[in-house]
Amino acid sequence: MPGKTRQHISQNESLLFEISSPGKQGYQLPDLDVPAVDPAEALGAARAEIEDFPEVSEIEVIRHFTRLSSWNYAIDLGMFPLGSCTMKYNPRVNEHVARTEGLMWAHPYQPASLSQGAMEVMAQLESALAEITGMDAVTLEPAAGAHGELTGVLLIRALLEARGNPRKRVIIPDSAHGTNPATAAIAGYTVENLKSNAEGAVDPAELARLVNDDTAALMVTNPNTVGIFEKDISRVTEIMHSKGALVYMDGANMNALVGIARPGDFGVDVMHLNLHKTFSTPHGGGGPGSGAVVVKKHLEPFLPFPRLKRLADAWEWDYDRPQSIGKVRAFYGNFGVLIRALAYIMAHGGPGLKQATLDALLNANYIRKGIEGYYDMPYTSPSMHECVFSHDRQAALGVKTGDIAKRLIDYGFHPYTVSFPLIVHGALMIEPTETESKQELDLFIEAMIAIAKEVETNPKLVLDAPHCTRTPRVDEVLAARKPVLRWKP
Amino acid sequence: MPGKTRQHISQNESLLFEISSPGKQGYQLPDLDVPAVDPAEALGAARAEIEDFPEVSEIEVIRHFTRLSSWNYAIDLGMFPLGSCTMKYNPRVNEHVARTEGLMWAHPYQPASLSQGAMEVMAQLESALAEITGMDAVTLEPAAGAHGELTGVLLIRALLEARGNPRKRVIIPDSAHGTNPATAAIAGYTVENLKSNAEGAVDPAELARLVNDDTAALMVTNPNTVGIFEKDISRVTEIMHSKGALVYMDGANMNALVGIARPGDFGVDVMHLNLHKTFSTPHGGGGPGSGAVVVKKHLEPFLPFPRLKRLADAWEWDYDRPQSIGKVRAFYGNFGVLIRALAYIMAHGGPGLKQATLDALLNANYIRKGIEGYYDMPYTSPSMHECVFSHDRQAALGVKTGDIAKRLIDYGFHPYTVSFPLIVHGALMIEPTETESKQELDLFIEAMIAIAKEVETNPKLVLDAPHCTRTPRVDEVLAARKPVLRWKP
Amino acid sequence: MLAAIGLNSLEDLYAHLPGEVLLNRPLDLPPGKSEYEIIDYFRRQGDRNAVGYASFLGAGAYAHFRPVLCDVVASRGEFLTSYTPYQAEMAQGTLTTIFEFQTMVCQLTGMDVANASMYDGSTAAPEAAMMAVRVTGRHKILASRGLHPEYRTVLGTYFRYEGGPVVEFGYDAATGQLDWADLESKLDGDTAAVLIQSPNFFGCIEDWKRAAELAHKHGALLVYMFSEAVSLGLLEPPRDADIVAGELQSFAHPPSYGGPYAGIIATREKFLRQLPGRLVGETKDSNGNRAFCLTLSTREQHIRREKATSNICTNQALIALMATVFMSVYGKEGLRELAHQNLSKAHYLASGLDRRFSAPFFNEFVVRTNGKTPEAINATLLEQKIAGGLPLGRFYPELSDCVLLCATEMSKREHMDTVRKAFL
Amino acid sequence: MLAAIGLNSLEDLYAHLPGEVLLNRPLDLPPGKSEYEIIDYFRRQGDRNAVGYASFLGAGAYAHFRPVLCDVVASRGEFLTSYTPYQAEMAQGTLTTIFEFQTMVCQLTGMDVANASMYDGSTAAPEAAMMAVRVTGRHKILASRGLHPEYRTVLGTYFRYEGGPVVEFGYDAATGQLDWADLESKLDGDTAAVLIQSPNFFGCIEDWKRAAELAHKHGALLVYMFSEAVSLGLLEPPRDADIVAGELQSFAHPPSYGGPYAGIIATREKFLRQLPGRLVGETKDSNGNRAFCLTLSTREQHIRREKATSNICTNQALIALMATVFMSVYGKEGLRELAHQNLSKAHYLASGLDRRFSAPFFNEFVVRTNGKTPEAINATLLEQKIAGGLPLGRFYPELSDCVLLCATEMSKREHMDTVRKAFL
Ligand SMILES: Cc1ncc(COP(=O)(O)O)c(C=O)c1O
Ligand SMILES: Cc1ncc(COP(=O)(O)O)c(C=O)c1O
Repeated sequence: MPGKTRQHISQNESLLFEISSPGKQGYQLPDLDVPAVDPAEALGAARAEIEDFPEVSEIEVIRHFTRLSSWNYAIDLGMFPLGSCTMKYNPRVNEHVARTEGLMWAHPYQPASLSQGAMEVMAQLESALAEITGMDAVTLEPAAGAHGELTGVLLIRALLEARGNPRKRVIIPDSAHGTNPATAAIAGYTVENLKSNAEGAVDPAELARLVNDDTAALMVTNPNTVGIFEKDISRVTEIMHSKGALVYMDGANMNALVGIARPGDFGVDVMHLNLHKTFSTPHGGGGPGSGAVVVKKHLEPFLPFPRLKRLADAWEWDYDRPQSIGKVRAFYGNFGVLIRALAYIMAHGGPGLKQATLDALLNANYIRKGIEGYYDMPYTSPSMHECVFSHDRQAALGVKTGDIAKRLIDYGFHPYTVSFPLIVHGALMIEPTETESKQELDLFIEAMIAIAKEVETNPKLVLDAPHCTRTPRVDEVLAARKPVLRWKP
Repeated sequence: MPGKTRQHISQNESLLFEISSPGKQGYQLPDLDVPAVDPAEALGAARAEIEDFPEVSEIEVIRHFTRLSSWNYAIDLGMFPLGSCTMKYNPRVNEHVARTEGLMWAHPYQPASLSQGAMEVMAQLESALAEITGMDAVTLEPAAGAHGELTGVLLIRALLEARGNPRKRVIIPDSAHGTNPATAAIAGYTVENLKSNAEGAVDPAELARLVNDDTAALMVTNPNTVGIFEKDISRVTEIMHSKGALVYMDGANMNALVGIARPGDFGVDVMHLNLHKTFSTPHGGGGPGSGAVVVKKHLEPFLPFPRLKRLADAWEWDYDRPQSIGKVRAFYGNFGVLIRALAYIMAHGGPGLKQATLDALLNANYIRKGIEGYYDMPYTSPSMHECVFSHDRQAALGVKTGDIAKRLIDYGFHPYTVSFPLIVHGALMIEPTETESKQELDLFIEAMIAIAKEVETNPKLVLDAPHCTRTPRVDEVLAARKPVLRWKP
Repeated sequence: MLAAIGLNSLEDLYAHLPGEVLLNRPLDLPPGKSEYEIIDYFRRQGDRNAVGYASFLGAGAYAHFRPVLCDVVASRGEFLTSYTPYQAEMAQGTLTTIFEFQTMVCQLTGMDVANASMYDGSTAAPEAAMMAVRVTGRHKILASRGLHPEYRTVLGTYFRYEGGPVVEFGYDAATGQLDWADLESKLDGDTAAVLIQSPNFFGCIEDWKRAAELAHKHGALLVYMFSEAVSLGLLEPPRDADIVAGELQSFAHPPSYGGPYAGIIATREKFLRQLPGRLVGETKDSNGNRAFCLTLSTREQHIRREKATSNICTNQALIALMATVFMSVYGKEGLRELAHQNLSKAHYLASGLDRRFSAPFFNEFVVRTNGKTPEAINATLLEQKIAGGLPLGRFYPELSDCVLLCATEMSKREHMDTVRKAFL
Repeated sequence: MLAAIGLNSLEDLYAHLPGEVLLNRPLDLPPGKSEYEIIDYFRRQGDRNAVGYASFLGAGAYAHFRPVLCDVVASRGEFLTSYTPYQAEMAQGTLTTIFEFQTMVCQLTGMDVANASMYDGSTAAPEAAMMAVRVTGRHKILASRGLHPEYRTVLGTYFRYEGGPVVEFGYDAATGQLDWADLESKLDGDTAAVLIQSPNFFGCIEDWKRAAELAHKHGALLVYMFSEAVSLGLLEPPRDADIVAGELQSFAHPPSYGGPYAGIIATREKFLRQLPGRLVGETKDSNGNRAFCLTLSTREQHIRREKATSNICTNQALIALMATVFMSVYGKEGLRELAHQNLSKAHYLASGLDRRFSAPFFNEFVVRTNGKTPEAINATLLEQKIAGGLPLGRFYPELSDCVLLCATEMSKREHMDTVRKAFL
């Protein structure tokens, strides 16, 4: 029986397996309207039972998950300034329309004649994303950003192969997200590290030095992971193209550009979008997302199949794509996520999308201004949608970015992104997004300043944080030292 | 700006009016597809604005109410043993079906030909309630229990009037719920108090002494408010009937009888049911409910109109009810609540409903057994669905039922019903309902015993409770002394 | 568990009941059904109702768009499955929202205090009238024939034994507003209250300033009622009224075949002690922080019993919460724009039609059917999946050639054109 | 705010961007729409799809009943709008549910460890294969033709540059199960893994014990895949497999036109370090109470970069949560009964039809159309609002006269009778 180790019940929710006891049920099935078949007979062997599987009542299920949910922080509770993650408000109307009966119950193999609505939704989204990025063609198949990266690099490889030589290397700035190199490796490329310059940006000279006939592509993030727009981006793409190499852009930071600049206009050949960032689909504790990939015309023939094809009066799926890299995922992509992204685009419209971008820039720069007197800034070029600080000043007093992050929890905020990008030693990466109000931003700035002072006056307070959560500092080292990855009786 | 008076943001949510600032918007309307009309012109005078009305963004709305919700306790978080309130699990499928498009958007005045589904639902519920109570006819019009009481007493009055004399007095046991006397008064009757006997029950002899030709009815609750079945109920109803008076039964405690005994079988003429208790429709922080009234044949002609009438192949509303008391509410009742109640009845079915009753009795008696050694029991007859204790033993040490209730909060439970019924001095009225697991009951018993001991060893701990809530003891006296009932700038 | 309480079988739990009261057969109800079957059943019943029809029915139940957030908030278990907030320490969520509700109702109506809700608009009428009786010590109630007919019926039911008559006064055959002469002629020294509705049942805006003057001249209270809450987004708040009572269904709740809805009662500070229903007040917790709790319950049945201001206990809290979210989403600007769209759509719908009354109207109005019968017109509309207006003959025999039409922000122009054609 | 940062206009915020990159025109997208219009739009698109059709399509996407609680839980903002639980102190809710998910996946599959989810079943195939390559140091992958055709295509896409070939082995023309001779002939010293699916694409149950023996004999790993998770309610857990990978869509997620779904990978303790994706582990907080956190992230891209076990970052957490609730609601008994209903319905549907394969099947099977074409049969069914089975010619030319039919607990007897008639 789950004892009250701590007084309040919300202070010690047991695991389902501990609540479970034989015979309890939370379900009821309709009476079987056909003859019951004997499993052993029909299947040869049938399992006796699912050992240790939970047995709980319906009210226990709802209580268990409701109580557990109360241990979470979320956008619905407050600001979530994770740099590079674009944690913006997730409009609830998107959840509503994603549950439209005719869409949610559509089977991927049902006849095209009964799928026109679903295809229309995807077609609308494809053209909107093409317009927003200034690219020519779109695939909605990838399930997330990293998946989109893989798709993009495979597209590049396919094109180069078609040109006669897939080449060997992909250049990636040392500021890039880990998925970039991990992806290049899966696509069979060796990764060449590009050192960022004093502004944390790509150095055209350095790049020119690296590129040669073995270089397949550059994977660049713009704005980059220190929140700075690559001012030499046009030069950069020229350099690559002049060597017959291509430019992949990691679009995770697209929230800084929508409506003001388009990668297609500054030489990018292919990029992915994180619909679960820029286009507000909820992260859901880690997913699902969608990593739509947009490309220039020359890469279109290689896109994953099937492709939407417009007939005289209907949509159909075109599988006849001889040059395609194949499929990166079964069916057509995370359709439910695509619905939400289109709903977001429809709600904002052209002007609204640009306004959102401007507000995102405004909020990031407002925070930068508010706290730059208290934290070191490794790169001082103008910030776009996020601003990155380092803990150097605090580390000198023994307090690291991770500690400041934990203390921020006490002030009611989710921490910023900790120690990414790697080029910043002890990074504090802050992205407020456009959906935060000035009131919330001011509270955040207040908190950051208060903590900076605490670091000077009472570092222990910060080092031992958080103090206000039901769960104090969690021992991650212990977890990794002897992994317990499942409950056992 | 809402300051962080307490560190964690969840510790000090501001009022909407304090978050508000000019120009913020959470809505968007479609473009007007017709010519805009000038309000002042069309209406004569139009208001300038709604003074001080909030202006907030969508994300602020969701955060405000999500944060506020985290200050609530609810069935979904744990046991809610409020005696007389039957706080059982509210199945979520009921919420789902109540939002069925064709039902939720049905307009009360749409043609009968387009309302057959809604009428069918009501007809099904009426017949199920008649079968469960053993009565002949049902009205679903009353919006809650008290409303049902009024309907019932008006029915009695109408019948007596039709018989030539409405009579003057309604007899109500001193153990009755406050709505009983309040209702009788609205119906123009004077209330005569019936003293309960040593078992907290109706004393037939005492009753016989009171009844006379001026007596219109007895309002009896069975099981009564101390959770005891009125064993002389048949005798009691005989006494009333022999004097030409009627018997109204308060059905708030019907959760103790469904499937095992029917008021219609022991002489009750009319009663109400709290569908938001016995039939699991959610209380929603205080409502909505439904107070369906069931009657014997002789009261049927007086029921509120309209009545469902079965034609050859369809339902219709019958307004031609010359003897009807009229209407107690516009339209036909709290339809959305009726859907939920029918869904509950369908899910359980006949056998399931009886099982629920048995489990409710079992749980109540299990608790009684578990704590009767620690708290005084004013009435020792067998308990039905709830058990009532008094604080006498604890009061002797200066701790009252209200204090014990507050301390219970620290143990993660909502308190029992405090100081009702009035015949028990310092009552602790405990109704667990059938949907609580043994584990939850054991935790509750544990807590009650622990508190009983605290009262002896450390009364102050109990007197100052709760200690674990974000809001400690709230000053209700101050609130009443100078009422502040609205926010002002 | 049985063993723990010393019983052998579940049946022993009620063995002490007298044999003659026991039901010695199973309930005659079918066995339990699964979620799947239950959803299926109600889906089928819903499909037997009007699905996919455009509707021009109002008359006390309005089809307004429901911002998604209203259901999102009201579906949270912490609100949905909690009880009346008697235990303030674990109910600050509900208490705070009710306090906000009371405040917004006051802001909308121009009153000083509002309660936490009544059953609906129709029961708010007798509650307001009984309140006026308590305040004035008088007994007669004057109710306008422009007040919703069903509200008047409910008023009559409640008042049959209140000792005072409910007298109706008429409407002006030309304007559709109340008949001043008739009202004045019926006002007397025993009149406790004058009940008017604005927009009234015909959609006509009433002159509450003049009605207040008249009522007050005779020492009676003016009760201002409304069934279409959206109108408050544009109409002058009835500041001179003594009690404002009405229906909030328009704020986030669908027509739902007539309920559950939510009634409100608001009044002036000085009548506070006579207000029925629950009230939430601001106070402090033992740390000195702001907190809220139920208050002034000495007015209520559980304390005052037969002397209570009302017998109401359970109210419509969750519907009131939805309305609170609705008001928050729309806010100051939005509610006004919403009202303006209703106004504009209704006037578009009315253009060219033969309006029966001349008074200004909000989103409902009465039209003559000229030759055709209301039923015939509605029949033709039904064929085009449109539920037409309400034929008035049922409530007003003298208006049997008239239909009450309603347009809201959800009314689409093409449907309105179809309706207009049907009348020409 | 602009003033605070010393700017005059919002445009100044990006004034530092090089002119040539700027978009000097508005985006060519329509203006913003209201909630009402957006709901209306998707409603119309949905209505252009199949609505109210009974469906007998399976083939990797299954229509199972979704207990209401799954959406209730997944709709709670605390889960829906939270990020990957990197900050354990404020994410114990998500972390605990993932730990429960990992546990239940192990219980279902008979494996020791499971990760927090993959994109879907199709991408789980290459992830499992790449894992096998890392474990064995070998390069060749053998994939059964009974593995979902789209899974095989995805496998091929991922492996094109992995240095090793993906070789397919056939199925037994009579039984529909894998062709043992063909498999054996292709197994060799460079074979990293053998991928089979059970029930396979034809619905046939494979003999994983024998497949495991065979693979192990050659030092290869056996990867057991599934696309219909409900089958695990009745089938023997594939204990002898080295990796179990599959698709959990059947657990609470609707077909949703192909996604989002949720893939899983489970394996034996000893291969833990090669497992891709996120893992939640148990640990303690500084008070010594049990707590959970993400762990072993040294396998992952954000630490290991190009040497990571996978490039996956965002996964399918919310879908996994729905599946967790689904598994909790059904529980030990329910999942078995659910599987049993699927089994029984499918066998009822199959009775009398000309099954193409003889092997035992779960809730899918292949039938010959004898004379008629699959398309013709489906056309007649469509007229009766039934979406028939999947014509197999598209994926298996040799089976162009065959249809893959699927029945679940949602299949109604009368519809099944209609389908059967269409084949006779
Ligand atoms: C810069 C950057 N690139 C790529 C990714 C990977 O995207 P996803 O997590 O959707 O796979 C992320 C997300 O964390 C990111 O921040
Ligand atoms: C015994 C009893 N009678 C009547 C009522 C009144 O019912 P309602 O609150 O639905 O008006 C209640 C509910 O509190 C009750 O417990």
